[in-house]
Amino acid sequence: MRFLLDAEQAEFGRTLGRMLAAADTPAAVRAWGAGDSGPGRAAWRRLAGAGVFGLAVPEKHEGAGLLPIELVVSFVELGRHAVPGPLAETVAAAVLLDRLGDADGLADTWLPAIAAGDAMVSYADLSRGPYALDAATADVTLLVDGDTLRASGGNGPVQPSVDPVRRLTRCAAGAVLASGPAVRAAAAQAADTARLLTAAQALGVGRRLLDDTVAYVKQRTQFGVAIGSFQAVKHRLADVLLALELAEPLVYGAAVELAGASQAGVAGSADATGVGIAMAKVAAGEAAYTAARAALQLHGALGYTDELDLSLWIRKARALRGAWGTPAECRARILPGPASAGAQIFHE
Amino acid sequence: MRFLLDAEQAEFGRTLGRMLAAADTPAAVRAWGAGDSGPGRAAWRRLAGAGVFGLAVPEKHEGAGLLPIELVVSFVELGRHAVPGPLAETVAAAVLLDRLGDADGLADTWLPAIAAGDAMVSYADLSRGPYALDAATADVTLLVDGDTLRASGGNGPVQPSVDPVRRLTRCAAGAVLASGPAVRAAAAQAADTARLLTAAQALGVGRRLLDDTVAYVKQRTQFGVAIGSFQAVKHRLADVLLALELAEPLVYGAAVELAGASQAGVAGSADATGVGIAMAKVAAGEAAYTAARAALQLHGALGYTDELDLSLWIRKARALRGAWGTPAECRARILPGPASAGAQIFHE
Amino acid sequence: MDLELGPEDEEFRQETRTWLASHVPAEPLPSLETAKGFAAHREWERELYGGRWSAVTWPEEYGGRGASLLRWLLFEEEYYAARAPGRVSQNGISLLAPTLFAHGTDEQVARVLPPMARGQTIWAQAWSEPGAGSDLAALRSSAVRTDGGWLLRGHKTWSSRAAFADRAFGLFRSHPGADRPHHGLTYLMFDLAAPGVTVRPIGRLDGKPAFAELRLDDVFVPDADVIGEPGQGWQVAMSTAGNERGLTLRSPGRFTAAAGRLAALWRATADPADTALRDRVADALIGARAYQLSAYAGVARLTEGGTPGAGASLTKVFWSELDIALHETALDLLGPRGELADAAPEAPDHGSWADGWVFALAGPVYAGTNEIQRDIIAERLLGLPKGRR
Amino acid sequence: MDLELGPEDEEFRQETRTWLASHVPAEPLPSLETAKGFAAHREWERELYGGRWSAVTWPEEYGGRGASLLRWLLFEEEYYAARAPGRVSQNGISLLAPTLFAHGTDEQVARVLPPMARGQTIWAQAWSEPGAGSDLAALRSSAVRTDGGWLLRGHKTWSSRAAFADRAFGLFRSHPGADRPHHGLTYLMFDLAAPGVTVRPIGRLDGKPAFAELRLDDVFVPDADVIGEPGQGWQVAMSTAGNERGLTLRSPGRFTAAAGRLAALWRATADPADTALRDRVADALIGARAYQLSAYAGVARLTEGGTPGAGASLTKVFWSELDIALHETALDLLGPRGELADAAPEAPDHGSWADGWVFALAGPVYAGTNEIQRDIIAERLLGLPKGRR
Repeated sequence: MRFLLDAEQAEFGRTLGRMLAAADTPAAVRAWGAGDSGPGRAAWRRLAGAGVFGLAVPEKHEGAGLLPIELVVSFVELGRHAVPGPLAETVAAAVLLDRLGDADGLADTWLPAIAAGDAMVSYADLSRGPYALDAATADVTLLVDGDTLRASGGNGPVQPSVDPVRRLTRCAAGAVLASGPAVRAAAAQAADTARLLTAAQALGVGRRLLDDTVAYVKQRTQFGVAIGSFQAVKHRLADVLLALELAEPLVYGAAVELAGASQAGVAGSADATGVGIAMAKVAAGEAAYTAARAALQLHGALGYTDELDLSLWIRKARALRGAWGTPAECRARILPGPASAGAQIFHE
Repeated sequence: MRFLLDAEQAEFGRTLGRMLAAADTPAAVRAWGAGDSGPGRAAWRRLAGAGVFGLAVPEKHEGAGLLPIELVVSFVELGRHAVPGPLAETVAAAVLLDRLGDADGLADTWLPAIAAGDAMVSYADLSRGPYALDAATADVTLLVDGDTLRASGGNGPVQPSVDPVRRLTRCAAGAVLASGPAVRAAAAQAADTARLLTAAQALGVGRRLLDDTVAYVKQRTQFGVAIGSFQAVKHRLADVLLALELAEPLVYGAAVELAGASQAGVAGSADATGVGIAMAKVAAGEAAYTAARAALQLHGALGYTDELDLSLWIRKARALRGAWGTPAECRARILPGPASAGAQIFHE
Repeated sequence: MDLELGPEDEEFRQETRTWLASHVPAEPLPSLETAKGFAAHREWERELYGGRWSAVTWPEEYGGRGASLLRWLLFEEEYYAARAPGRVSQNGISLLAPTLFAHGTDEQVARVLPPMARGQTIWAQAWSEPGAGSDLAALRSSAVRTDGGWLLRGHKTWSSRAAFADRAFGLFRSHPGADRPHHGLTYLMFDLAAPGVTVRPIGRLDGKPAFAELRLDDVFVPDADVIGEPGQGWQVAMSTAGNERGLTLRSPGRFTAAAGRLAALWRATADPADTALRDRVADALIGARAYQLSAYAGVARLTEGGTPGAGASLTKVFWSELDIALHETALDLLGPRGELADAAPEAPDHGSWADGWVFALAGPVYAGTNEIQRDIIAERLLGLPKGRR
Repeated sequence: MDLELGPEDEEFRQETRTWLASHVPAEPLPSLETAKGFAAHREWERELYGGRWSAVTWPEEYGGRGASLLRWLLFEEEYYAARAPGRVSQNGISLLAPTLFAHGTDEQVARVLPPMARGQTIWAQAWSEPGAGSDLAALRSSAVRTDGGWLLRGHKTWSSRAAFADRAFGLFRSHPGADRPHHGLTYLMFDLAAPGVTVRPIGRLDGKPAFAELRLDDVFVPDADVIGEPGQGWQVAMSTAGNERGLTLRSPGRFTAAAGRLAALWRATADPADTALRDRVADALIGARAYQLSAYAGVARLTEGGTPGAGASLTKVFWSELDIALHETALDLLGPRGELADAAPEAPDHGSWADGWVFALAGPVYAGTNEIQRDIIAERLLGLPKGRR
């Protein structure tokens, strides 16, 4: 056992981070929220060039194979740099299409395009809520409703999220693309993947909020000293670090489990993998929101302004906490009920 | 409206406090826990002399009438001084017997004795749990089981509580003293009264823990300064004060409501009164436990020792939090369920 | 000790309720942090004034009813329970007016208060500066003596309501040589349309211009608009700060109304088995009731000659954290629709939960951060030694 | 990056499990904080030693197995999952032994470790003094030079296990004129039965004598029992303190086992509709799993040459607060029986939840209070400026 990123994986994350730091993602986020997806699209293509979307696509469809650990590494950076767009949704759609197989030509059509960064896919599981993310901007919107997969038949008005870069839309039901129990099973795997990647994004968001807040409290002075020297400030930030440091291994642990389950193609381990992902989502989602609350409070009024880029991450932390599984839903996945055996997580 | 203690009520509390401060209640507590109820009995008689138990007994039975506000004033002091014995239980029994009326001579027998301090009554509502408090020490133990009131038919072995002064016992069912729906109704009122007085006791316990901890952190030095000058210590104690200050009006508010309901004899307001009492119990119980955790932490290892009298209050805070209504039970009383109308607490 | 309203107080409550029932707009007004909403709220202030409800505690001659503090609490309970609009005149009525009653001249009181009561003059506060937030003694904007008045220079920020308001009040350094940093300040009122004032609106977390930055470039203020003695501004302001943190900034009525609405939302939408959410809703009810009862007790103490003192710090910490918890609970109750911003067409309850959540998030920051308040609680109420923090 | 055990590690785990399954007493031993329980636990240490399980990471020559840190984690997981007894030798094995391996002479290692491994010598720690808790640099108990050794004088307190243990180790002021308060200390081992030692047991919250006060009146310690250089005790101790806060004090295995038992309790007793309790049980599972995975990562880093550093402070805060939350949840799950002390005949699960709750309450205090740990996290991991605290 070696539960640490390989040198290559770690370097991949650093490379992405440097690339995104140079890409002025805050400007892309603000443009996206205002309805101009151009700069966001440009970032998206650079990410595809770096191989990010190929990590969700099997080799026979011109991807690198489904590589959950590398996806998590990427999504932590996507969160850290607040990249806009239906990121987890596009990967989830790739998982869904791959699992459904090529019968209808869907996978042949879309998977290579996803890997190449040419297809931005909005994807919603209507059992989870009525809204699709960025459907008005995406190249295609896929909707799962029970055991039916459809294309969107048209987008309603944009319903802005508390994170204004997340442009939610209700979609009309369009053409049926596939149906049957395989759709339901594939959608469950897609949702688990989206949940894990949302957790990873949240982790990156939390890290960024902590870094920026630490930098701020070192230089902001009140009463003649840096506010970072006040014990109340120190302890609050220590608690944020603690939450992030303990969420991180859960996120990577779930990625390792998902990688194992994907390689083995084992359906039997899906339950345990789903539990691990649910744990990661609770911990990362709450850690990011804790970081956001601390960032807001310790920046004072400055942290409450839309003008400061910090707000991009504060708002995102709230939205990601609920996306693809609220804390309550995830806890229910961990302990489905005393009557059910559920997964025993530890020896009982 | 004048939601403040009258001068007389406030003075009554101060007088009791002075009396108990002089009575070395910690020694009585330790003796009681070791099975020697002598010093506790002596304190009990002094309390009766000061009129405390008469506050639970109607005038026709040689009491002062049921006076919930004055009872709450007393029980805050009983908590502050950690007085041992089945205090809330004796008052609850008085309420029960009074409500049942004199048909069987029970009220005639026991109420004057309770008022005079000659009867220490253990009382358990078996729907709430199997144990009676201090049954082995009490002069009589009353047990309600549904709509039947019985005397104890014998005590099992003492089951020490986490608060060792609370000597719990399982009792055998003895002679039936009364039965029928009136028993159930009277028991509900008795339980509400016991819950309110337990909240009042918890409030007193919390106040004492805060006072003692504030005094300690002012004189204990580490790193060359009083530890009370550290911001982490200050903020923790500020939070304790906050919890207590906001619990207090809930406790007195519920007493005022209970006094109104008692005087009016209105059954219709029982629901609203019960909700107010449940709110008081949650807030006071949690505030006292918060105070206990802070006291323990800020006293360091000293706070963790049985030797320091502080432990008497730390342990009591935990036990009172659950007694006569856990936080979960009380919250369920406040919001019984969406289907039920429940009591509307504020305009909805 | 009782909780019974006397017949006259009960009558006052009924009169309030009746008036509100027939006057509160059926549809909520647009957000008061927008130009359109600001105008609509100003109009509403005029309507309140018409019923003599805009400042019930003021003497009748200034547009009030001479209501007791208890009646003010009752008014606030009824007001928010009726879902009446937010108060765009809040800064003036709860911060500036008490200062004027305490320190203003007769002329100032007579000139400033009636248009404030009518919603004709809306006031903004101008306390903070980029380098002076929690540490108000570090203020640097200056008031320089000139013929018949003062010239203001400098840079104020986080000025609530200033994006659309008419006038502002704040502290300026008038005697730079004073011996201590919080000496030598002067409390002034000035016109936001005066020559030399540049107002730049600042968006809050959801983008609405809830506050503004003020650049002041030799803005003339006549002596008549100095409150109290020049150089004594700190002492004058402290009485306002006390009010700000106390009851009048966020009355219990706001929270009893919000908790009631939360309970209704829970009854309407929650899974009855979800005790985790039930417990949080119950805690919001408990918190609101505790604050309400605590205010009744506080009013009784004040009526008998007590002072709010550092107790106002307790209150401020309490309601600001209650407000966040209450709104977070609502968003969690709403499920997927809880993510919608108040501007979303499908936002539940006209977006009031989303808007309330954003509003609540600022609570622990403004009017003295909760960190400072906890220091005050520990030092003044518990007597702990002052540390370096 | 993986979570797969290699075949040899898996074999080690299986061997551990098999041995424990046939050796762990069917009935829990009496509490190790009582005289009877202490003796029973000492006996159990001897049995562990018989299987070479008492100190698996030590070299074979001292009774260990030369196990890797990963195997130690696996051993701990199996050990607590099997509900094996608490470790009465913990102080010696996790605090003193690492210090000896780092700073002891060959003679000391050879003399001290084998009887420690056998449970023959049980060690107590003697750090704190009445005036020196968090502030260890304020130690005043002295070691005065004498022929062939040192004479200890002073007063130690909160000495864990000292009520029944054989020997103790601690810091003493040997060079009172040193330039800084944490200079001039010496790290010594001494016999609790030596002339001049008075042991007064102190009851913890539930009355059990979990620690003791030591009065030292010219207690002779030979030079052979000084660890490291005289006067360098602080540096020697800091390596031990690092260990204390790190993994070895409270391994993840304790918490994965406790969380598993909590989940079982919930499945057996909880109302399925009670999501409030479910969420708390789920959070205990999440916390235990997070600590487990974090330890796997930490072990991989250490194996590749990293150091625990201030990360040990994060760990200490985390598990100590997890432990309390986990046990509070259990007590709440148990309803009325949750109030029973572990000594009550009807206490559920042999009183282990009540005992565990009392034990957990001390967690945020010992081994460096959590307040101090949070200061360390902020200053060393986040680089925030040192304040006066």
